[in-house]
Parts: sequence; structure tokens; C-alpha cells
Amino acid sequence: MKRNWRILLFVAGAVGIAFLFAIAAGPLIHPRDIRNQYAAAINSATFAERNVTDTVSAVNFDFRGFDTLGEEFILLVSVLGSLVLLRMIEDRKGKVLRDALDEWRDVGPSDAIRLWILAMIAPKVAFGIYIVTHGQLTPGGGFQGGVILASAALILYLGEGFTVFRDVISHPATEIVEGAGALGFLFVGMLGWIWGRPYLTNVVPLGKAHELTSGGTIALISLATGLEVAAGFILLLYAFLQENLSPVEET
Amino acid sequence: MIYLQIVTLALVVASGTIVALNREVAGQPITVSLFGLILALMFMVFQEPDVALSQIVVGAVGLPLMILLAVAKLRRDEQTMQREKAREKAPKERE
Amino acid sequence: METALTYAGYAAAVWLFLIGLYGVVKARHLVNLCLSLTVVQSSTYVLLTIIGFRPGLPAPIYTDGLLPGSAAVDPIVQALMLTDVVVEATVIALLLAIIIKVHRDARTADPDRVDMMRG
Amino acid sequence: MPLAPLPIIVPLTVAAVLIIAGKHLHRRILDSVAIATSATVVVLTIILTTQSAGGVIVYWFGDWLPLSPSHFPIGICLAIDPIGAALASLAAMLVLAAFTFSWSYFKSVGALYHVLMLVFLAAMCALSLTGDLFDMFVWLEVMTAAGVALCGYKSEQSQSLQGALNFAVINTIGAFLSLTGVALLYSATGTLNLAQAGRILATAHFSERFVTVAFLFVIAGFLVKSATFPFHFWLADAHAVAPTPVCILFSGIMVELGIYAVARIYWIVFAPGGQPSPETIRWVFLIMGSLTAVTGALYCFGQRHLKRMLAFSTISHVGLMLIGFALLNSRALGGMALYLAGHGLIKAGLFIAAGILLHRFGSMDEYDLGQSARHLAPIGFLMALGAWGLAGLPPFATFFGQLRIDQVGGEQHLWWLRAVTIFAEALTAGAVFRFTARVFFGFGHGKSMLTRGAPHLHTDVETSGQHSRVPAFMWAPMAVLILGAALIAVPLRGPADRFSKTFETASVYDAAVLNLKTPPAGPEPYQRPSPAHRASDWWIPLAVALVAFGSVWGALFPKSRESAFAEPVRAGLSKSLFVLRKFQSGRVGDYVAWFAFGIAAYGGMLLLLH
Repeated sequence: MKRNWRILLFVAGAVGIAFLFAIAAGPLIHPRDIRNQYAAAINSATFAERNVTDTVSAVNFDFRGFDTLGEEFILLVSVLGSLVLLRMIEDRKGKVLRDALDEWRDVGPSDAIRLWILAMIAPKVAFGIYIVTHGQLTPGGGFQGGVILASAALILYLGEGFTVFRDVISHPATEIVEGAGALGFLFVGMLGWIWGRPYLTNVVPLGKAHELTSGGTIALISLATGLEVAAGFILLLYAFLQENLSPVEET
Repeated sequence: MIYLQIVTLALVVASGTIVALNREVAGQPITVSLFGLILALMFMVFQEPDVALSQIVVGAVGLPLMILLAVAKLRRDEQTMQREKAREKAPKERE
Repeated sequence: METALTYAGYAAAVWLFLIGLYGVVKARHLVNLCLSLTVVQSSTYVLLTIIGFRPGLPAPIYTDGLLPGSAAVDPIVQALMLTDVVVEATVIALLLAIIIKVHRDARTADPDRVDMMRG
Repeated sequence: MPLAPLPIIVPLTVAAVLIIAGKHLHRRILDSVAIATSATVVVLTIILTTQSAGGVIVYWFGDWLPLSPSHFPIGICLAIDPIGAALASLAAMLVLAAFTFSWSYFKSVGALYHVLMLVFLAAMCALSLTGDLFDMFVWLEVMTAAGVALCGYKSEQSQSLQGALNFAVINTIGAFLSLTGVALLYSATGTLNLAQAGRILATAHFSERFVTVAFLFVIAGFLVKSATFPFHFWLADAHAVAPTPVCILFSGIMVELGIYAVARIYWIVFAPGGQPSPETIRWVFLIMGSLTAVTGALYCFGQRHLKRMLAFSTISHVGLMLIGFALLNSRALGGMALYLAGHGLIKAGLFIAAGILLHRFGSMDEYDLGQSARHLAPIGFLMALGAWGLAGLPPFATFFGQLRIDQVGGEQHLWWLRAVTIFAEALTAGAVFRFTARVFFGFGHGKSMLTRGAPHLHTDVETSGQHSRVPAFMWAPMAVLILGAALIAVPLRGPADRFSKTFETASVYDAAVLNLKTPPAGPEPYQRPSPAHRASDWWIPLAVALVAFGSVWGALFPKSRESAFAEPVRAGLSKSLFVLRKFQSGRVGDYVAWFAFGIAAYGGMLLLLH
């Protein structure tokens, strides 16, 4: 199909879709009370039933935890898919890999600057852990904290180069963490069975509100999710970084 | 507050349009990262701190980094291909 | 005034959806095609945000000051978006990985010249 | 402990364990674990099917039962009826067949192949068992992600992944539109539960235009997944790059799950309120189903690459299934369910045949293979049997399914549907017959005019080990699948009729899910149509067989006889194929343009046809 014909076809379709959107705006513009019932029910149930202050985390990891299980597996499958696609291109195990940043590292920064960069890792990790573990109290949780933890690994790469990054990350180990995160989620879900309750039932003691131990399984699932998300993003980073490096002949 | 909300919506539309219509590839990581930040701002002003945090860490840092690395990789491949093409051509010219 | 905000948000969502699709249709480079997808996706975020927003009500975080269980904006749509934001980023990464591979095999990044599947 | 969540949790757990431990396990152990897991899921889902025959099984995750006075659901539930559970068990059977086929011979990278397939299985089970709208979207996305990853799985070979890219882009866009639809529906009803949404739509009186658009957007992602016209382009491209075991799942069950989801969403959410009106739904989906069936059949006959041929045949048969849904009649729906089961098994068997050819000869191209497979006559015989089943001839389940659909079409005075059926079944079966006759039995000379312009694709060998023989792990599942499609037919007829009635009765489903106190009257007992009525359509299979034979003869011996009748037919077909091939451009931009146009066209029809 010629490009112009394609654009014409698309524009015709787009005008139609815009029209469809336009006639479907009614309930959104003039909302009725029923729209609010789910939100209201959850907002009032979260604190009363779960001692949790961040409602969104409660929805994610408790009320609609099964959705989150699915979402986690989308993440897992996408990460594994990217690894399959990128890893097979060349086998570079054990080789010294360098990129443009390495040249900068050779001449540019003094050890002091490198130390500064590395010193940033600690607060970053601490922040990530904080976000992962406080998901039931304040905005945050496994998904956000996991990505923050992964970005700590990025700093390691910036400071020390890919070879060190690779050795610290050690790809099989990270994959194991990734699987362990998924397994952790599934396992916490199974806890309910021990008490003869349905899957994903929150059977762990709920603790006191406003405290770190509140929320029961919400905190545990958040932790497992944090592990999986962190490992997933590190693996992606690893796969994409490796694409941009060339092996050097050792002299 | 409501004006701020309308302004952020306008910003989202503008930056989204730029991302969709941008023909440049090299600049895309920057525009995507900007778009991600503006989305995060929108989540913030619409009382969605959880989503905003998620969007900041992913949309403004994680995703643009992947794009940057992918674009860099594509460029490297492009150069390799050109070099190969040049190498294929070179002997013919000598003849 | 609140209705105006809803209209604006809805229009923004529709616009982002269509302009993102347009970006996919006319893309000259596979990376741009892939990034236009993120624009389409952000349209669902804008729509969900508008649906969940309640003018004047706070975020559903009952930490300080906010009476537990009192009215707040819709937490469900936020939960739907929150996971989606993170997960779709990995899906985009998967697409980028495919693009790297396609580019290597087809020796071009123009989506219109990658068409071995004709007929 | 209730079994309900196990078909989803078991494969996911095994997948997670394999990520951790898979690197150190021997290949045979990995295969055994995967086969054992999928066999377990088969057993579990069959038990669930029989259990749910007594009534819809409802399972609330997290013990979040609906709120007590208002019956308002706040959690996510599985709502299992016999049709959904049977579909899940079909999925598990096909995964089992795929794992058996790939026993040790299929090249595998660590445990990743097994992990991805198991996640795919869990997603298919979850999609067929869930009772929540957003949950359907999530598992649809899991299927897409796992499918794309499995397409890219062979990537160490120099095969273009363009098919995977097309698959990913168009399905992701469809899913986004579905999410938009879910959001719109949520903005009106304030719930994500299928049953609750249906009840609210039935009582709250929203404008018909709004409900129609919400319906269209919600099902958009599933229509794309089901590869119906004009969203079908990606399917053939994806099949061309997907390894054989993955093709089994794509054609055998994934695409059909799209139709299932459309039917489920319509009957539970939208049918109770009567918006969009049944008359509209009937006409729109009859038209689109017929278009899908006819174009798919044309494309199918015009292919020379076996996988691509089978992929287009899937599109055509999905069109027939869509017609089965569109008749909005429980007997037709039962027919569709029978057809779906039979088609899934047969198609899986035929893909295994393709895998065997690739294993033995390193090609799947009709003309490249020539007559090279003549000594594999048993495989050829099985394949011909499969084509027989595709034609909807007795004793296969497809025959009984198609007969039901045609009978209901006759009752509704839609006589032209029979022409569509005959055309679609004859051409799709004819293509496979043609391939079999040429490659396995050495018939035919010269290339068929209709395959002119068909892509000549190179397919990499995907198996290792001895290529000089066909291991039992390959031919045995093929035989079981194809013979199974015949054996299940008679025993499943009664249940299919009965449970499709349950499937269509939203009040029973709602009562079970929302724990309503006064259970409404159950579905009216199913009544068999009078024998006289049933007998009237026995000529259709005969017509299909005749047309198929004619098409095969014409294609195998193109120069044999220039009859005044055959020539115009051949010219007409080849002209329409010439036009159709231009649409199948392989460019994702075109597909997205068709998507936008298709959605607008659907919308126009839904709003205008009354």
C-alpha cells in the first residue's frame, strides 16, 4: 500500500474513532453516584480491615493482588524475552569489555570523584529499600522501590565500568533473584491455604497502623515485588549495556 | 489548583505530540524523558503520589536509558554495516 | 469549572491516543514507532486519571491529618496505573530488543522497508 | 482446598522454580517437569469442568467476598463455568502436546523455553476462568508478552523477527484500546467485575451510544487477538517466525480465546441490558465473520509455505466461529464450542506435521519439498485426515459444530451463510489436501496459478538430533490430536448444547458470582430440535467435499483441462488474491492504519445497523 493511501486510510479511521470517543463521554462528564462505590468501599475498608495507610498499595497487593501477580509475570516474561533476544548475539563471557565511558574513566576522573560516585550507591540503596518497605505507609512500594534499587546498579556501572558491573551483578545470580521474587509472591499467596483460606488471603498478623509491620502480607508481597522488579531492571540494563560494548584484545 | 491541572494537561498533550511526531532519533531519549517527567507532574497535581513516584523512576530515568542504549546500539550496527559495504565495494573498484 | 477540567482531560486522552497511532503509522524509524506506542499508552493514563479524580479531595494516603476512611480520590485507577507504568516499560524494552534484532537482519530501520512477509 | 486457582498457580510456580533452578537441570528433566506440569493442569481443568457442570464455581482471591448487604464485589474472582473450564483444558492439552513434540529434539536455551510456555499456559487458563474485566486485560497482556518472547526465541538463527514486531505492536495497541474501554465502562458503572457491570448496565439506563462505544472498545483488544478481519494481518506474520510448538498454541487456542472473551463479555456484561441491541450485534458480527472466513480461505489457498497456509486457515475458521457467536443462539454457540475444540486439536496436529517436515527435510515449502516425503505416507495419511476434519466432514467435531451453526442459520433464514461455510471449509481443506497430495503422495505437476506471488520463505531447522527418522515424540501426539478431534465429537455434543445455554444465561452467572439471595430461575431446559429439522443440512459436507476436491484437482493439474467452467473461477480467484496480497503488506504501519479504520468501521456499523 502506498504511504499516502495508508495515511488516508488512517485519517478516515482516526476521525471515526474521535467521533466514537466524543459520543462516549456522557457518563464521564455527568458522573452518577454509582461510579464512586468501588472507590468509597476500598477507601473505607483499607484502614479498617488492613491497618494500612496507603490505600493504593493495599489495592495492589491485597484487594486486587491477583492482577498484580499477572502484571509481575508480564514484567518477568518481557525481561526474559529481552535477554533471549539480546544475549544470543555474541557470547562474550570472560572477555574484557570496554565502551566510550571507559576512556573517560582512564583519563578523566580522579579516584576521589570515583569514590564520590560510588558513595552515592549507599544512599540510593537505602532509599530504594525504604521505598520498598514503606509501601503500606506512604507512597511507594515494590514497584517503585525496585526500580530505584536497580538504578543503584547503574551508578556502579558509571563509576567502575562494565566489567566490574558485570562481575558484581553476575547475571545468573540476578536471574535467580528475579525468579525468587516471583516465587516469593506466589508463596505468600499460598500462606492462606495453610489456614484453609483462599489464595492471597492476608493471614499474617496485621500489626499496628502507622508502623512498619502493619499490613500483613501486603508488606511481604511488596518486598517480593521489589526484588523481582529490581532484578528485572538490572537484567535489562545488563543486556542493553552489553550491546554497546566491544571486546578488547588483551595485551 | 484547577488552572495548574489544566496547564499540566496542556503540557502533557504538547510533549506527547512532540514524542509522536519527532522524526529525529538521536534526540528521542531527551524528549521521552521530558514527557515522562511531565506525566509524573500531572500525576502529582491530580493527587496520585504513588503513580507519580512510579512514573518518575521509570519514565524519566529507566525507560529513556534503555532507549538511549538501544539507539546507540542501532547506530553502532549502522556503522558496522556501512564499513562492511565499503569493504565489499573496495576490491571491485580496484579491478 | 470541574466539568471543563474533565472535558480537557478527556480531549487530551483522545488526542494522545490518536496522535500516538498517527506516529506509529507514519514512523520512518523503528525506534520512533516504538516510542509512539508509549504516547498511545499515556492516553490511557490521562483517561484513568480523569476518571479517578475527585475535585477537592486528597490522595488516598491516610497518614497525617486525614481521617482514616474519609473520602479521597479513587485509589483503584491509581493501582491499575501504577503497575502498568512499570510493566509497560519492560514491554517497551522487549520491543527495543526486537528492533535491534530486526535492524541487524533487515539492515534497515525504516519500518516500510522491512517487509519480507508480503502476500 | 478448592482446585479453582490451581490451573493458574501451578504452572506459574513451576515456571518461577525453573528460572531459579533450570540452568542446572538436564534437558530431559526439564522436559519431564514441563510435561508433568501441563498434564497436571489437564487433569485439574477436566475435574473443574465436571465440577462446574453442577453450577458456576466462584473463587474470591484474598477472601474478599462481595460486601454483605449490597452484594458489591471488591475483590477479584474466578468464575468457572463448563465452557470456560473446558477451554482451559483444551489449552493445557495443546501445551502438553507442544511439550511432547519438543521432547529433547527441539533446540532449547536453558529453561527459558519451558518458563515462557508455562507462563503462557497460566495466562490462557486465567483468561478463560476469570470473572473480572481488568484481569482479562492483564492476562491478555501476559499472553502477548509471552507470545512475543517465544517468537523471538529462535533468534540465534538468521531469521527476521519482523513477524514478532508486527505481532507485538498491533496487539499492544489493541490492548490499549481495550484498557480505554474498560476505563470508560468503569467511569459509568464504578466496577470492574463482569457480573456487577452487567447488572448495573441492565438497570442504570445509560445512553445506548455510550454503551455501544464502550462495548466496541472493550472487545477491540480481543478482536485483534482473535485475528478477525481487518485485524488479521499480524497472525500469518507471527506464525512465520514462531517455532512449531508455539504455532500450535497460537493457532490452536490463543486466537480462539479472543473469540471466547468477546462472547463472554457480551453475554455477561452487555446482553442483560440489551445494549447494543442483539439485532445489531448479530448483523455486525455476521458480516465481519463472513468477511474473515472468506478472505482467510482465499489467502490460505494461495500459500505455498505450510505454516503460513495453516495460519490463514486459522483466520478463516475463526471467522466461522465468529459467525457461530453472531447467531446469538445457544445451539449455535454450542456448535461454535464443538467447532473450536475440534479445530484446535486438528490444527495442532497439522502444525506438528509441519514440524515433522521441517525436522526431516528442512523445509515447509510445497514446491521446494516436491515429492520428497513420499516414503512418509503414514504422516501424509494423518495429515489428509486432518484436512478432512478442517473440511467439517464427519466424524470430526468440526462437522457437528458446523452443522449446528448452519442449522441455526437456516432457522434464522440466513441461507447465504451456507455458501460462506462451503467456500471457507472447502478452500482451507483443499489447500491442505493439495499440499498433502503433492508432497506425500506425489500427485500433481506444475505450480498452481493461485500460489503465484506467494512468499517463498526460508525456515530454519528448529530441531536437533537425528534428522533421518521421525521420533515417536513427534508423530504420536499428532496422531492422538487428530484422532482425538474425531473421538471427542459424539460424547461432547450433549454437554456443548447444554452448557452453552448456561454460558448465555447471565442471571445464573450473576447469582453465583455476587452471591445473590434469591437465585433466579435457571436456564430453561434445552430442547433438541426435531429430527426432521436436523436432517435437512446433511448435503453441506457433501458440497464441501466436492468443492474441495475440485479445487485440489484444479490446483494440482493446472493445464489438464481448460473447461469453460473452471477457467473463469480460477481467474476470478486469482484476481481477488492479487488484490488481497497487496493488503497483506507485512508493514506494521499499514496494519495500524487498518486497525484504526476497522475500529471506525465497526463503530459505524454498530451505531447505524438497527
